[in-house]
Amino acid sequence: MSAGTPRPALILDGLRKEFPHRRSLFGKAEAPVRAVDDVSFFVQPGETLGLVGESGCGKSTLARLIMRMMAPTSGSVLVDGQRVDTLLPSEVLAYRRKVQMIFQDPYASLNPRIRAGDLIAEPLLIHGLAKGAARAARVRELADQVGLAASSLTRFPHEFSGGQRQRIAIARALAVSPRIVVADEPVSALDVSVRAQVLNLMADLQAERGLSYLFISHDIGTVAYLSQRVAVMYLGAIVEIGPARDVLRRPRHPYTRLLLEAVPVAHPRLKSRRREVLRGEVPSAANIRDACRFAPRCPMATERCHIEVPQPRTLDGDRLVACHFAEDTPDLPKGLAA
Amino acid sequence: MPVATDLLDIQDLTVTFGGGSSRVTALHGVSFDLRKGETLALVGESGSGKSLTALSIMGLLPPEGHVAGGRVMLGSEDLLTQSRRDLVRTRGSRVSMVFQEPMTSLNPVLTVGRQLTEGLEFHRGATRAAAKARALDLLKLVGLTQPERRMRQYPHQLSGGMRQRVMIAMALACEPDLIIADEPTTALDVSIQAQIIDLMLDIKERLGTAILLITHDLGVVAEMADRIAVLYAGHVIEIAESLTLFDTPRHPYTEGLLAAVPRLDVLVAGTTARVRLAELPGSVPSPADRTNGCPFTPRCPIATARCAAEMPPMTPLDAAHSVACWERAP
Amino acid sequence: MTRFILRRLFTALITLIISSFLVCMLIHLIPGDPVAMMMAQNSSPTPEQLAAMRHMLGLDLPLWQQYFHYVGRLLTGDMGRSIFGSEPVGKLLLERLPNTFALAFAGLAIAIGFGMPLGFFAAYKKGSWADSALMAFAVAGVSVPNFWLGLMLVLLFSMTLGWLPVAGEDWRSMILPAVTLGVTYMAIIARMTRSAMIEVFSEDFIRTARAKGLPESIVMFRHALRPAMISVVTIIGVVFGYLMGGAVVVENVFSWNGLGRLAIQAINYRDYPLIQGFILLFATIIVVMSVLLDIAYAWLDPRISVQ
Amino acid sequence: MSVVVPAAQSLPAPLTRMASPRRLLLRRMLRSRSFLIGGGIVVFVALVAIFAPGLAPFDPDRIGAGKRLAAPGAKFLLGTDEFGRDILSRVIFGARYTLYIGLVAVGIGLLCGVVIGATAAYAGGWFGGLLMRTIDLLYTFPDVLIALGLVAFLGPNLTNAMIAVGISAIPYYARVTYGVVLSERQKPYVDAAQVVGAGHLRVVVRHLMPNVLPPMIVVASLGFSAAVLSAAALSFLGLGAQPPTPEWGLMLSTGRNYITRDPWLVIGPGVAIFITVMAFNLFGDGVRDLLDPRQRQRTQ
Repeated sequence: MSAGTPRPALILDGLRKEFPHRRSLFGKAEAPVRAVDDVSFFVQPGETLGLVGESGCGKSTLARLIMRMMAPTSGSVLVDGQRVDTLLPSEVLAYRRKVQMIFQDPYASLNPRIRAGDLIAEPLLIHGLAKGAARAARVRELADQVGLAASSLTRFPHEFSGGQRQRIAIARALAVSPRIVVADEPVSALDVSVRAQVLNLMADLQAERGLSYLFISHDIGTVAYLSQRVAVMYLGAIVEIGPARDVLRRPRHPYTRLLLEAVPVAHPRLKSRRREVLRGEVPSAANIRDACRFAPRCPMATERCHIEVPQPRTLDGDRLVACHFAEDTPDLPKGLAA
Repeated sequence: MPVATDLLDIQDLTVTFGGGSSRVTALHGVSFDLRKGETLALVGESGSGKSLTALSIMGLLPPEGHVAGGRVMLGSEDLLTQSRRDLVRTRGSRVSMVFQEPMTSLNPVLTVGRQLTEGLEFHRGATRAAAKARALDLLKLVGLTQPERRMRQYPHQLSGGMRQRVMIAMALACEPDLIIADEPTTALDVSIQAQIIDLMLDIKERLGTAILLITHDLGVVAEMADRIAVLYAGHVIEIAESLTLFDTPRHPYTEGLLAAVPRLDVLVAGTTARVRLAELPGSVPSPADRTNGCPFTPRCPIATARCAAEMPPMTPLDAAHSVACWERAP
Repeated sequence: MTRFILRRLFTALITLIISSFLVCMLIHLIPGDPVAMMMAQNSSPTPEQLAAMRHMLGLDLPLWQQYFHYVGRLLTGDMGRSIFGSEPVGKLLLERLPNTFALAFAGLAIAIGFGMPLGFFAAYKKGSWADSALMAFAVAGVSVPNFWLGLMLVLLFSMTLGWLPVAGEDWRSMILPAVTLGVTYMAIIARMTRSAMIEVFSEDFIRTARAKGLPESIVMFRHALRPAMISVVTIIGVVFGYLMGGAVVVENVFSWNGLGRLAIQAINYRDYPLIQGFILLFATIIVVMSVLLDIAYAWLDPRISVQ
Repeated sequence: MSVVVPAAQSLPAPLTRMASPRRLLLRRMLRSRSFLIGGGIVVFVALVAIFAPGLAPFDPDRIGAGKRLAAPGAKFLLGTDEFGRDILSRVIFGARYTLYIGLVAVGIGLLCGVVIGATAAYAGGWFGGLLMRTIDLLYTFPDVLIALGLVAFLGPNLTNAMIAVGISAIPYYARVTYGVVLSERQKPYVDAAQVVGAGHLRVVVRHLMPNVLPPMIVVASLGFSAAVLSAAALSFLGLGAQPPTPEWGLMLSTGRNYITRDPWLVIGPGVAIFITVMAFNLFGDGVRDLLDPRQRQRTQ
């Protein structure tokens, strides 16, 4: 922690993941699916980076790559300046103590046949962090921090409500005192009235522990609430990244803008009947040509967009946008930009 | 009081599940009305009974469910006491339904055309050719390109958004007075969701069809609804015009729910670093949790002893706004 | 669709190659010297005779070449000679094949012809006493040993009532064996059909059809029947295979002059080439049948046939 | 899909209310007719097998305990066979053979099948794929045929019949195990365990096993009935147990020669096989219903 800008907690450098198309004996060989295509960004210590995208944009694959659940085709993930994909088996456990994950569906991500207390204790056991009575005490402490009653620890996951289950999952992730937490849609499976509890809890824990979050969601509202910076992903690539409020106020990539217009805002006074609608649907990631991947749906697309891949460019100081015509992207309609 | 323009008037609808000791009341005397050409949103979380209300209107409750009381008046007929034959005639022709999952709600082994025309042939006695012509019009109406080709395709050949358009076309086939849309956009991506919302708004404007919108998503409600009924644990707890409900919610649950949703516009406009979301404590009760009082009591910031003992009735605050709360409408 | 069929034919070919390999290797399961075992009937074979036999079977070759030797013979239509009676194995098998086919298809017809309607009926009357009775009957059907059922049927219909002959070659003598063979699979198909129908009835698209206001008969026959059929057809392939296996047993109960009876005779006489031929023939029939059923399946399901 | 519908949007879940899961399970057990009847008979057959020497009125192998082919009566409840042996005693001792055959065959099949299926599912990739393709292929061949082929070459006796029946069922066990393990393995809780640092051994033993075992009880029970049937069929064909073993299939095989005169020779052992097999089928169905109440609702 020297003076000046701190070293990022997490760096993604040109990360790429291709899934080979299954080649059958009588089928033609098809191009591999580029699920994650040359993704680079960083997350500062204590910062939340929100990652937004629609289904199939590759955001969950990205999480799996960071968590070493699959190997990248090329590029790398760096934590503390150390490449994650080349870690020796003996170093993986140490890595797991630095980076943890919260999963989308607390109904499926907790083993139904293991008691809540044992689930929270498991990381302590695996990493040899506490033994015997100390472990039990630590489990109670963690439970307390996430707002679970110590008396409930002997129960099985299905005896908890969705929100409580996600608290168990958070306690489990925090057991090893990680510095980085990847949260993949942590509230989208929860009831609306319970989401705020979990989001606030995550914010509080971040403030207490100086955690870095990579917060992945399809819901821009949720992302905006928790994030200092936002990255927008489309078909495997980051199209725009920058400070949350700036990106949401004045999106520079046409996809970001149209996505923001598409989000229904929870107040009838702001309903915008005459908005510009994002046309068509997300095409398959197998058909990406060397061009702007958003061009087929983009209202601003010109010939250039169909033949040349837009490289990310710095705009407004701290914004990166992958669009040839980022400067020309119109502002959001009045009501929305607020 | 049912007014002349009332299309649907639901009174005291009560639905139970199971029998014997495991009998559970899922809807506790739900009442609301819906006027011609109006969009009413039924808003609620899991277990609130919003989908059950829809299925009860359609007579499509699962076998374990029983309507234990109440009336569902469509015009002058009570759908609950209709004969089986009349019910079948009402469904799909006067009231139709759009479901949540366009992936599984279309028959995988029948062509789109067949699924579109069969209702017309049955309800309107249309010939194959006439039904086909009408189906083509419907596909154009819901904004599908190449309608002739779509007619011959099977659902698996269409994308999610296209399937939901087909579902809407099917619902419109017999020009119903009312469409019940059960989470019509929940399974869709944001951009497709916006397209479907626009389509439904457009249809409502052009055809004057009333919509009963069922959803948990306040954003979708804000975009589409004229009036809103909030359900909690099988009770309607507040009804108001859309703007009124969002601006001056009266029930503590409605208040809490609205405050708990991160609002993009507020977040972007905000000047402070981070607005803390208001929290509703606790979790949604299960229908098996029985109480004689208000089911929101354990989570309610203003609950009193009376709330735990007795369920407050729906009380009008003004002509268009009613709430069920001892503290707010004594 | 063409691609699907081609792919299916390709896997069928692989299946046949693997099964012929396994059949060829079976000979090495024989404890001791297989050739000596085979010639044990011949009171004291000379070393020359043994060597000639070994050469004929290709057993003097290295292990990996034995298979090619075997397939080479198969491709010229030579399945070897029966050790007993020294007739060509192929001829012996083909003589009996029609009888076994007649029995198996009669059994399959009974199994499908009764099993599917009963399954539909039980699903339609789900929860009624008729459903419970049918399902109890189905459990009994899958539990009853067919060789015992055959004996009981003979006892009842031939000996006590005298309605049907015990053995013979005409169609009346086929009734008892076919019923014996069919009952188990009828029960299996009835159970599968019932659960397939109930499964389909819980699908969202059935709710959609009802919400359209279609009468229950259209919902049932247009919307539910075909998807349910698809899942039943998938198991008929497996059922047919097991039914062929059951035929071996039933033929021996009723002295039905088919392949199964021949096989047991061959086993008792240690007529190994004949046993090998029998297994290979059965494998081929089952593979061909399953290809046909898969094509029927694909034809029923537009998710496969329409791209 | 990353868009997740908030859980249970459609219907309330009054039936999944779980105040005390154990009590609930017990209550469901007591309510499941298949489970009670099937389990009851299984226990009964097991007791008969264990206490056979005490229960049987005669030595099952004693030739000339009574007259040859005596009709059922007060002394010989099920009559005597062609050697004057007491059929009831032979049926009682037959239970031992049946359970023994079933256990050995299921043991062989289950052990190999589980190892193959679990390996294929857990390893995945081309290796797992190839393994399962092979198993799928063998599965299309009826178990009786495989068993028959094996016995034919190994030589007909009880041991070989048990081994053959066990081997012939491997594809079945492997397929089911593969399906169960694969579906469990793909559940997010396995990812979650790996993320907190659990190694392969821990994932398999601590996380997968407890979820895979219950469905395997169903499989073993249904497999047991199939094994009993196949082994009895082999003995009936003269390829399994050899005289004078009091094995039910073999008793039927010899008894059928006297069916015209003395049908009780084939009634006792036949009913015994039938009841035993049915008991295991009912028990397996019952356990499946208990494990999957949703399935039960649907199929009831």
